[in-house]
Amino acid sequence: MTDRITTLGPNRRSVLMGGAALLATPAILRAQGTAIKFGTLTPLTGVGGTYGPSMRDAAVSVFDAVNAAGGLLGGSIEYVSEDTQTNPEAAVRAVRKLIDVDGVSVVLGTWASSVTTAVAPLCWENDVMLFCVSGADSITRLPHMGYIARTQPNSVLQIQVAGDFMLRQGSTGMAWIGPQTPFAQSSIDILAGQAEGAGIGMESLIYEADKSTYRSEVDTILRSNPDFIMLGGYAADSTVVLRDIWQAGYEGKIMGPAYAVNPSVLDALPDEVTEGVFTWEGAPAIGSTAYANVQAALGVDVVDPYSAQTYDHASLAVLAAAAAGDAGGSAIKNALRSISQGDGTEVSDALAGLEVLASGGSVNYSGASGPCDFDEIGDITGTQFLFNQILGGAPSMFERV
Amino acid sequence: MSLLNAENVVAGYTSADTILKGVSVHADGGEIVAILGPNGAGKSTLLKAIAGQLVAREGSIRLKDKPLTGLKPREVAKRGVAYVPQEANVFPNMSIHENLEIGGYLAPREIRGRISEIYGRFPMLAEKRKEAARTLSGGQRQVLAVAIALMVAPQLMLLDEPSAGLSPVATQELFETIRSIRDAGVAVVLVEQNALDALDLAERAYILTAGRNHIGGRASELAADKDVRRAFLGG
Amino acid sequence: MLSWLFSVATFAGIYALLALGINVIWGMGGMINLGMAGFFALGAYASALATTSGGLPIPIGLALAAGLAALAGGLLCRLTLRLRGDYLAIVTLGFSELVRLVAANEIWLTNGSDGISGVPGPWRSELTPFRFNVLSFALVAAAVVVIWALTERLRRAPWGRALRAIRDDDTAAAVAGKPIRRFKIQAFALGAAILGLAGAFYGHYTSYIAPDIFRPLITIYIFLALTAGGTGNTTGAIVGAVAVVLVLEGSRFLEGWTSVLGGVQKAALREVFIGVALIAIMQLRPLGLLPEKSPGPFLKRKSR
Amino acid sequence: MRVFNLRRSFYGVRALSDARFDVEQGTITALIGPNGAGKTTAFNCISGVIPPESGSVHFAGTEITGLTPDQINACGVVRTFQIARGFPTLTVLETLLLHGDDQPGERMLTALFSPGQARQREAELLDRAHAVAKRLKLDHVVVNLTDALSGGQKKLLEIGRALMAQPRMILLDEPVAGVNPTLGGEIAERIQQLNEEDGLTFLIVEHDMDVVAQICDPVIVMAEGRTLMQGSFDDIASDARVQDAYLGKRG
Amino acid sequence: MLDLLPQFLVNGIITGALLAIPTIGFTAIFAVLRFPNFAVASHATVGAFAGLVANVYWGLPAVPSLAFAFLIAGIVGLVSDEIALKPLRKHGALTTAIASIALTIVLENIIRFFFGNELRGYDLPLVRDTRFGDVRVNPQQLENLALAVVIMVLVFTALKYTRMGKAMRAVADNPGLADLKGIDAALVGRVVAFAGMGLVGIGGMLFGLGTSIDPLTGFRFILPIFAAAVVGGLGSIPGAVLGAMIVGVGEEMSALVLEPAYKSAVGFLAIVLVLTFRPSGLLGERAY
Repeated sequence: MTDRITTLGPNRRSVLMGGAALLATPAILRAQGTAIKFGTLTPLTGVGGTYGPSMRDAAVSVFDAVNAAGGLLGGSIEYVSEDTQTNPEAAVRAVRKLIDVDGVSVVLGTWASSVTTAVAPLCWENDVMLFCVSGADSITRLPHMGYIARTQPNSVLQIQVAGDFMLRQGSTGMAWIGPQTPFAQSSIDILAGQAEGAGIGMESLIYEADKSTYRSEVDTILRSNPDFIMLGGYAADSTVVLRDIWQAGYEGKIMGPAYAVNPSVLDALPDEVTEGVFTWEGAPAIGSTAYANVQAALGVDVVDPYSAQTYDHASLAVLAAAAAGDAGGSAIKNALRSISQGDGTEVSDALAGLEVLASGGSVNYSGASGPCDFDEIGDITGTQFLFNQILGGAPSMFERV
Repeated sequence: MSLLNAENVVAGYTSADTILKGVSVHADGGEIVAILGPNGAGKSTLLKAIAGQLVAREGSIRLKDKPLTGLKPREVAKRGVAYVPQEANVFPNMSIHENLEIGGYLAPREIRGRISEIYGRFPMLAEKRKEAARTLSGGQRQVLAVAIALMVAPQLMLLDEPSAGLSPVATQELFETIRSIRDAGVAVVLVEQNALDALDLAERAYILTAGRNHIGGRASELAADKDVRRAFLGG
Repeated sequence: MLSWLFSVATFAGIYALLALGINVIWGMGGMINLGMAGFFALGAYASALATTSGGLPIPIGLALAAGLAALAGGLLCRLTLRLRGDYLAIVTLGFSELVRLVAANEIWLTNGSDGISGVPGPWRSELTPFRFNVLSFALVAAAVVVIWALTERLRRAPWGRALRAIRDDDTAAAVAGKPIRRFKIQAFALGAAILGLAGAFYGHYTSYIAPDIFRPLITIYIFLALTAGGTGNTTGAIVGAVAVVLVLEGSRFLEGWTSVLGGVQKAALREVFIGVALIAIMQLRPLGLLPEKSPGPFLKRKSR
Repeated sequence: MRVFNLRRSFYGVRALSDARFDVEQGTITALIGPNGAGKTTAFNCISGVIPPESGSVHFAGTEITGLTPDQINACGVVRTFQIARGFPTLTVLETLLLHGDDQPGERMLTALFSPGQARQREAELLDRAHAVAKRLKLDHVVVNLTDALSGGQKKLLEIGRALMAQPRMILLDEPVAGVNPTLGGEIAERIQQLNEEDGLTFLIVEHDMDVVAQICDPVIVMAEGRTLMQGSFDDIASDARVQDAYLGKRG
Repeated sequence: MLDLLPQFLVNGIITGALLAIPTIGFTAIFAVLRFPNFAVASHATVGAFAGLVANVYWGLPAVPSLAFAFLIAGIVGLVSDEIALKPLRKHGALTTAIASIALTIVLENIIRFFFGNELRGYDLPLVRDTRFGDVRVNPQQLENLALAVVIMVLVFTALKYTRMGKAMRAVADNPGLADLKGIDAALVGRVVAFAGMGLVGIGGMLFGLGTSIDPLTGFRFILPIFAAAVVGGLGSIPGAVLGAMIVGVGEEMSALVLEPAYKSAVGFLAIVLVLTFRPSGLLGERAY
């Protein structure tokens, strides 16, 4: 049990004494340091590479800010970044290193559902808290004993909200087109149910990811003359599908998740292709301090949902550790809900929260991606949804639910 | 001094394997020299050594005083030595015309003239100029192989068993061609299995056994020699 | 730290099993099999399904994994018997992609791209993570030793000699009376069985499998491992696998020198390093760290 | 062995057209003819390396046409190659052992689980291999890779391979070509001895007429893919057609 | 579903024509250098990014950008071949092929190092499809098709009529004899590494024109390239075109009988089917 990180409390003296020696020893020997260690595990390469780098940067900005403001629990936060390669096999090896070598107590930012599912057991077995942005419903049903918190609304909820929206817009024939993902089939089932309830048609097609054209797929889906198409993929394939749908002369409405129809997609496609496309996401707190911080850290105007979420992961981890007075994984797990929800002072960034906690108050963190309240299995609750419409190549707010 | 002077050539494919154990051969412009001998005697190896495909470990090979030893095959070719291997001696998927063009690769300016010369000499090739070489019959293919070699106007032509697999008629026609090349002043060195035919064709001949010179001399004399008959028919 | 070392060693062991399997097919039999990930996946799924929805004990899962992979390997080999190396490479690559497509799309069987979680590991719930790592390592290491011993015996046996002869010149081997088809199919099936076994171990160790795991990248790592270790050399396969895992995992510690770079750039640099290291090994030791050696006659050691 | 009407073409060129001949049991039959006459193609068709387009091959009363090389080998017919085809990664000893017959260790399960059987057979074969190597003067190179042998040694190894299999009939493709005369004589003697003592039947393609005259009877002459004639060496040597075909026509 | 057949056929022909260009590059390299160069994936990406630099950063129109893509992918192909692969060729085709996979990892990540993972698009106007009866075609696609055809004609002309083209075919056809006739095989090897990878780079950009690009762009169509080359017969350039058409049309038409999620399986099925009857592909091993 020597390797298990059970106590990671403030131990200032050893930090000070060990400091000089630590500088001289290679990282591999510093494994069981007493510093506060957090790990980011985002997809820096592979299919998820579009999202992972800014997710990491957003999270890191929190740690840097906290360190600059005097650190956490009397020490400073050390963070380690590893790459999932968007591949569960590589991610398992990476998380092993984070847990066993670096001794992190928090892993944040896993994106692909398969990656999250793969690393989750290692986290809960080693008392490491895992924050993820994956959407698959199955994740929070794992026997994780509270060690998973997910800031992404689960896919059932997302699709229901989106389906309701499509019906509200007066759809008379829906269609869903997307690649094979953990939520492809459930998305289709939910939409089909809603369409049946409304007495309208619903067509669906699952295509193969990583193709450079989907013309024939689009032709197939358009045969049923839908007037509202939902995209089920990610950014790379959605670019292709949007272009192909537009070129096919489709005049109806389209909607896609904000992470798929994201700024880089809008950038890559001419404005007329994306004109009028609806997007939806768990409503970010635009205008909040947190949101502004992420905007500043990433140097962008529109923050993508995943980066907003990892920013919140980092803030939640910091605040939970501060509230518990202990940066260990189980302490953070236990303290999470005490700072994310409840009657405390509403704060929107980690620094403000730390101040409140230092003065003996309690906080309710509400971050860049929304209020960040979790139910007992770690799913986010009370999420509001933001519907945007792309106009002139940029999203503009359409509706908030 | 002859055009080709090969003295005491020692060569083999691997260091452990010496096939030529000291062979000397020379040839002059305007003569056909036949290299005969049982299989494995080193006849083809000798041609490869001259053409630069094998490096002679000992001995010297000179063309008009200039050493060929140690040159790469294409450098040997540049000096005017045209080697026609026994097999794979045409480009099967290219047309006859293109085969000839590649034959003249080293003398790009003269390609046009020489090709028309060759078409004049071998009307069969002219007729099939657009067809792929793989469609030719065995005899036609050998003619093409020789024609490819002629594209560089060689001083010395090395032919490795040109008649292998040919019908008697085709062989006779091919030999006619070789004679006409000889008559144009080219030195021809050929390796042959068809011993008496070869002796009939050649002015001089060398008989090799086990990697060494066995007998050499005027072809007509050798043809009458008992020793030669023994070498080939055991009688 | 220690726990990490055991876990890296366990991965190295699984890689070593994969390399041993490929060594039988490619190293000893001369048949390139870029479909490695497909057999790895077949084994992983067979054992995971047998032990989760099938409720069977793990050893039976392992046996099923090896058996199913062997069957698929034998069939694929039978189908591609006449193909030359480079064609075989591309056909087998296509095979593994087909397996992955089926795993992702046939949700009723494989749970689709959700993957199968909660694959049981031996005494996983009773042990601490550290002890589970040690146990897993011990089991995988034992499997590596057993498979090493079996394939090494085969390599030294007349069976391996005939297979090597077929690899070198199958016409001459046929004329020497060796039934080429039987040898090739046996070698392919045996190698595939080892790959399937590795897949089963992988699933039971990490407790989760999904189609994404079986992308061609892992095949690339194993081929590089075998080439680096010494194609055709049983021990070399293990050495190469360990070397590749060392490069893969060791490159994580390059971080320190690259602090000015962003996350993507570090990740990219790390992969560049991996690729360059592997090409360098191949150029410096083209026959591998441990080149293949002839085993000599199949006799008891003392009499040799 | 009875070979009847074998035909085979390559890329439109007919290498064999109606080759027919018989090889009587217990003989050393020579197959001669100029290059390109189809001798090696005939060998290939008989040994199953390439299937004939038509015609048939019978051995000891059984039809072996179209069988795979290993099946033909199992019938007791083995062959050598004209250009020695070594296995680059096998040593001489291993090559010889490889050709030993009836090695149970070539079955995968036997090799794995009852190695004793295989080892016992291996020991027998090893004795035989050493004896063969010694006889062929290869005993000093047994541990060398076959690739490192000289041309003559490779030739000897070809014969050694055939000897290891203990066949009923051996097809030899130019067994003495490229070998020095002394050794050639020894090889010929060895062939004769095997023929007399073990009753082995030989079919030999050879250009060395000394050897043919010395040990072969009858002799089959092929030209242009056909059998020209069959008879004793003296008959053949004095036949005008053969002289034409083999030595070439005069004038 | 059958009403879509003509449309799928047209889609297939266009896909096939695009696929043909990188396949020609791949198969030409195979014909001369005798190994399957798996690094085509990363070279397609290199071409796509080179085209992006020319088009987006420098504002060049499509055709000059394609030329730039050809040039850069060709240079990268030549240099990386000289450094990484050439020294390994003497150790056999498969060793080299495996090293080419490692090379792919290196090149992909060099691109990632400089360009990051973001999706990027070309600065080219999109237009809607034109309808011809039941069939719709995009002018951009027609342009791509025309480009593909022009490039194919250029390649065929170069191989047929230029000195280097003929030398290349000669080396592919009979390397030993080509050497005897004075053709410098090393030079031809360099030219083919350059031109082959250049074509792959053009292919990468042509595919990128319709989509967006990132460091993984090349991987998205590497399997169809291999399938097309094998179906047509490795090393045969007309075979590459034929194979690309079969795979392209096959993939698009597959929607009639197969779940679209199994599209890639078409390439595999085509390979197995063709190789069962012709182990060397449809057009065997003919270089031209």
